[in-house]
Amino acid sequence: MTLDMSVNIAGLHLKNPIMPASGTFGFGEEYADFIDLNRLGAIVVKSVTLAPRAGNPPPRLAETAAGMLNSIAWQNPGIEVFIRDKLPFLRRFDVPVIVNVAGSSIEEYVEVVERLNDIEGVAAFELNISCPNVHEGGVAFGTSVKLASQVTAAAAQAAKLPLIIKLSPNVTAVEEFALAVEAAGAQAVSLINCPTGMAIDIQSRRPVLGNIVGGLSGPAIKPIALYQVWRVAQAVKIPVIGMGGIASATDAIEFLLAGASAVAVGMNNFIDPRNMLTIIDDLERYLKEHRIDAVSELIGALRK
Amino acid sequence: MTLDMSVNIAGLHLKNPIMPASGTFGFGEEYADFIDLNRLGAIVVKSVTLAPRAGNPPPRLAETAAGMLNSIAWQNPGIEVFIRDKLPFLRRFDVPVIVNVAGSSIEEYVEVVERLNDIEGVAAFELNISCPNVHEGGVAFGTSVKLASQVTAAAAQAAKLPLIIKLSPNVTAVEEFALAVEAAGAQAVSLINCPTGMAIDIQSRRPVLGNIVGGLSGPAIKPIALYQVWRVAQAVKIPVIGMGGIASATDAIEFLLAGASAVAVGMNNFIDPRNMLTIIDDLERYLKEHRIDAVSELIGALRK
Amino acid sequence: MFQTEGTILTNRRIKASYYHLCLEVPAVAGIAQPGQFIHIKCGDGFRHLLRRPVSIHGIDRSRGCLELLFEVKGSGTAWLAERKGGESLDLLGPLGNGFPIEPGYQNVLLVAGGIGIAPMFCLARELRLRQVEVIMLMGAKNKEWLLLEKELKDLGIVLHIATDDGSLGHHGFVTDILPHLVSQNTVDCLYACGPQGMLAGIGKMAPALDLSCYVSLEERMACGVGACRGCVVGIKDSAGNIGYKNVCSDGPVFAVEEVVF
Amino acid sequence: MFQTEGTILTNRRIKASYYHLCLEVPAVAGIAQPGQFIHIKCGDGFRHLLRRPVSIHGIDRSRGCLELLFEVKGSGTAWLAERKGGESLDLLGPLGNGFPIEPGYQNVLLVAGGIGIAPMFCLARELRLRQVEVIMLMGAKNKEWLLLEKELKDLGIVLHIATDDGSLGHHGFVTDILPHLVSQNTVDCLYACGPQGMLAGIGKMAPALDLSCYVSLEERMACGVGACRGCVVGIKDSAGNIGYKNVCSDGPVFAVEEVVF
Ligand SMILES: Cc1cc2nc3c(=O)[nH]c(=O)nc-3n(C[C@H](O)[C@H](O)[C@H](O)COP(=O)(O)OP(=O)(O)OC[C@H]3O[C@@H](n4cnc5c(N)ncnc54)[C@H](O)[C@@H]3O)c2cc1C
Ligand SMILES: Cc1cc2nc3c(=O)[nH]c(=O)nc-3n(C[C@H](O)[C@H](O)[C@H](O)COP(=O)(O)OP(=O)(O)OC[C@H]3O[C@@H](n4cnc5c(N)ncnc54)[C@H](O)[C@@H]3O)c2cc1C
Ligand SMILES: Cc1cc2nc3c(=O)[nH]c(=O)nc-3n(C[C@H](O)[C@H](O)[C@H](O)COP(=O)(O)O)c2cc1C
Ligand SMILES: Cc1cc2nc3c(=O)[nH]c(=O)nc-3n(C[C@H](O)[C@H](O)[C@H](O)COP(=O)(O)O)c2cc1C
Ligand code: FES
Ligand code: FES
Repeated sequence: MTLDMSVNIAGLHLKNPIMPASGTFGFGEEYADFIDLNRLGAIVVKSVTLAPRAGNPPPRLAETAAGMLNSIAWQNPGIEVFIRDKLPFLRRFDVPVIVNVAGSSIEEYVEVVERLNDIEGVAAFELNISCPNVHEGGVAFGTSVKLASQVTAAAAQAAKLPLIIKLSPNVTAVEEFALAVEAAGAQAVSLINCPTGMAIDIQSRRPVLGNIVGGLSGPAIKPIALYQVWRVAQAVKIPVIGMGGIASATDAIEFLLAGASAVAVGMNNFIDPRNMLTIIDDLERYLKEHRIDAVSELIGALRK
Repeated sequence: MTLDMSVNIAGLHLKNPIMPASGTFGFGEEYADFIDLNRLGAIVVKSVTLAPRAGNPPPRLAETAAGMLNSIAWQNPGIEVFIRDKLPFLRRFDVPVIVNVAGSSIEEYVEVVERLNDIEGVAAFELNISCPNVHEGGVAFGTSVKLASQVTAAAAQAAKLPLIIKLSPNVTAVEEFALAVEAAGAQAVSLINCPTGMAIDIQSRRPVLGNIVGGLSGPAIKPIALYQVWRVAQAVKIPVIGMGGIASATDAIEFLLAGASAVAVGMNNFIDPRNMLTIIDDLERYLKEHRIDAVSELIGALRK
Repeated sequence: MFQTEGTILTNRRIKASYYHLCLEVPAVAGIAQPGQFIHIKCGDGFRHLLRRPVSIHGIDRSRGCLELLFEVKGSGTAWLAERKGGESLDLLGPLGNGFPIEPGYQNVLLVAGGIGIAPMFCLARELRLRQVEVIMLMGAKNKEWLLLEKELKDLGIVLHIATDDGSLGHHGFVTDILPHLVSQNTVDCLYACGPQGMLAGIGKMAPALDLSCYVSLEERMACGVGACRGCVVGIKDSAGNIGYKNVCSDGPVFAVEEVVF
Repeated sequence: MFQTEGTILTNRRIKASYYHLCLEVPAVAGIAQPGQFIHIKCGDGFRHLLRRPVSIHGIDRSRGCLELLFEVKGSGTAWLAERKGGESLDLLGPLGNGFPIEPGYQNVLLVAGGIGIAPMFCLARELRLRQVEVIMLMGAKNKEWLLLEKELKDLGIVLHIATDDGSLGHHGFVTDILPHLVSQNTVDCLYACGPQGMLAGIGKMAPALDLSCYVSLEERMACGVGACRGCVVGIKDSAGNIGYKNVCSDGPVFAVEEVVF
């Protein structure tokens, strides 16, 4: 029996369904000493904007129970430096590179997409409309169905490559957003980005984060993420990339069963850089033990 | 220096700001062997409905990272049995009893409130409009601003006792709900109820919970809860009761600083029945160490 | 019911993944009854956050000790298996209701599947103290997973065995031979503890057996004291109405005819 | 940079809440430089989820060992303090950039506050190996919290001490006596590690001191490898533009004039 670990997302062929979540794997090079990047299903880079962005003031991190808060926002060197300094390294690998695109206006998203369209080594776009850490733009796009479909429609028109929309969990009915961006031309959705959270230092009586609020990630949010993925996967026809607290093959399989076609590992990369490879190995083992030929058979295979 | 641990919520005088969260302390009697109920600021009972309710099918519990999912819903013996069999025990204590009221229609909420209005031993109402586990009624009230204000207005008109509205965290802008129920006559708000979540058993490939989805509680959700309390406390003028993952005096103080006038301990009662008393003791110690005369000075005292 | 700390006297692996733990906890031991359980905090409260329920396997009132017999199933019981003598355990107990024993009983049949032997052995000792004749029907995966055969015989108990693989006793389930055992012996009452499937089997054959049957159930628990309604089992009352009862506080022992399996 | 397991050889409390840990980890020890750090997984990944950064305090290339000197601050370092010889640690390292040492340096001044001595001692040893003259200015709460005085003297290092309570040396902060020390001695370069306030003080007086100053910074870290941008510090470039750099991968050592305190 040969095991088929590949999945297909909006026309992208991934050799397996495991990839890093944007912002937790830098531009890939930071982890190249620790793991063979060629083994990954895809590489998703940190959000890139048109101009360089400084991000939020420090402190930017707080540890929480089974999770962490971050208020990094979109610190990145801007699209030109990304193309010049970051992308060449990634081209060395035989792994599709998904560029996470962020912006404060529809025009900015479109400009970044247009600039990247014909750049060799870019396989797809993931539009981050859901960053909890950016006040102008980011949050508004992710929490208004109307803005979410507008930015999607504009980006879909501009994009020559598959377009994934990354949804915010900080909404009442996430499937409404999924349906809206699907209708507006998204070829896949990814979720969840970080639920918004906060921590306070009771000695200084100040917020721990320089930005006061931040995004929660890690095992703590897994049940919420799994639920939202399940809800969205039932609503839309386009593929779903699931993420939120994944730290083991068990977690990854839960997301696949709930309807995700691929999954992303986020903050757990920080804890165990080898974790994605362990997940791939353990996922193969699970499929063998359960006599399943192709990982795609797990997708949405939740029994009632 | 005498320490003033008391707080005032909508006219209710609490000897200290610590109480159990509804549904995690039964009707009080379940924990009377373990702690002196007289030491609590208030006792909040499990949701009570007009008629008895069976609740959701088992399994109803799943453990998650630093938290748990429950899909218990409103299992309770109904208002008449509550009054006859449960309340007399609670009357023995010198602690205000807050009755958590649930219902599937505005009429049901109003009927329960009216039935309890003149019953000795009831100090206030907490309207649960936010249970993630009940499909008819519960969720809709908590996720529609219009329904939330309607049920609040109707209950406020009926209620002769202070009315607290318990808000759902599963919304885009929780402060909109807080403002709406404030305008409709709520005298306080409490939050958060459980964010919705899910767990899957990858061996059977079925949901772990009989109800498929459930509510997440415990330390995992604390950053989300703290953020929402902070957001609501800035928006409304009525007092806020904060809850979500509180397990220590540190946690409790974070909520007070964020603007809560009192706090509730939920699932942590299961792990450590004595936890609320430890929190009260440690809170006193913190106040002494920081030379603060009255716990009320902490409320909303977050520095920027 | 207490929340208290017990001191571990001994904790050792018996065989397979079964452990035997002896705990000094006088307040609880003083009032514990066979069929009750304790609710143990396993770890620092971050991993395996919820307490783990474990049946009382032995009660030594004079020494103020409880015995536990447990199987390592996941991270909580693995943590428990690593504890050493001298360490203390935070526990709630004794919780739940014990096995009801009518004064008139002279012959009873106990059925234990797998780790279900933990509370059944406690009950067996109690019954023998009261000079009740006991037949024990015990099932396990295979003979390596059988426990306490010698101790049961030493108590003067007639032992019948069934193993899934036939490595000892009947080849098959305890429920295969149960009707025959009941018909061949005078039995006043039957008590059972074991896997869900076994108990459901007994539930099905109970009307035909025509005797009092009590089963000890398991469900995932949070509070353990009846506060959360998380551990419920479907129960039908005498009128046939179906509702839920708490395994922790209404059980874990139920009359088999009440239970909706 | 590696993700690897190191074997603890020894781990003992020195004084106050300071611990010294000796770790066999040849791959990392083989390439480590003073000023770099390792990123340690503390526990099973439920409590103190994030790794904890700890400076390299000693490097023994021939034995493939690293020494750590750490202070118990919270639950992560408390966990580390409980580790015993023979246990292994999951770590990433060596991370960050070491202290830049120009070949021409003949006299340098090291300033260490509190646990800041951990990397400074490593640097001091390296400098002495290279026959550089070293003056060490060391600050602590009080004399009970002073570390390594004898070892430093044995290395032939001139030691100046300041304690907050005056129980030894200067009564006050290291920054009180720093300018005087610099003016009284030939100093090619200054290296400092210690509390934020001390480093900010040095940052303020640096222009007047008129010599190369390097400071080793601390920030809460997640990845430790430059991937998350979580550990940033404000940095001004030569044109005066302010941006952020990663303490983990661009630092932890920075030229003092770059840092926006
Ligand atoms: C009243 C009562 C008495 C018990 N007495 C004993 C005893 O004497 N000896 C003994 O070995 N075990 C006993 N158990 C079972 C024991 O509580 C579980 O094995 C234990 O909680 C598993 O915890 P874990 O962290 O090791 O496993 P987990 O990692 O939590 O789970 C491992 C597997 O066991 C299942 N499981 C976990 N808890 C339960 C539960 N409460 N009921 C059913 N399935 C569960 C899980 O779904 C999972 O498949 C008893 C349970 C109850 C309710
Ligand atoms: C590059 C680098 C090198 C370090 N080298 C050493 C060393 O050699 N020896 C040593 O004892 N310590 C060192 N530290 C500090 C050490 O990492 C922290 O003390 C440790 O992470 C605290 O973890 P904890 O779980 O014990 O405390 P926690 O419970 O996490 O925190 C306790 C207190 O310390 C603060 N704190 C935690 N982490 C940091 C941090 N990274 N920076 C500043 N404040 C923090 C918290 O805000 C809190 O007030 C270093 C830090 C960095 C960034
Ligand atoms: C430090 C950090 C930085 C992040 N930066 C980004 C980002 O730049 N763009 C983005 O779309 N998501 C970003 N995220 C969100 C993650 O991609 C992911 O959606 C989220 O963390 C949930 O997954 P996890 O729980 O596995 O971390 C970031 C998350 C973390 C922890
Ligand atoms: C087992 C369980 C049952 C609950 N039942 C109710 C309920 O009946 N009514 C209600 O308003 N909230 C109910 N809740 C929600 C809690 O009151 C509380 O809002 C939530 O659990 C967050 O607090 P925690 O994280 O401290 O548990 C329940 C929570 C749990 C864990
Ligand atoms: S475990 Fe809470 S009611 Fe049984
Ligand atoms: S800790 Fe992640 S960039 Fe420094």
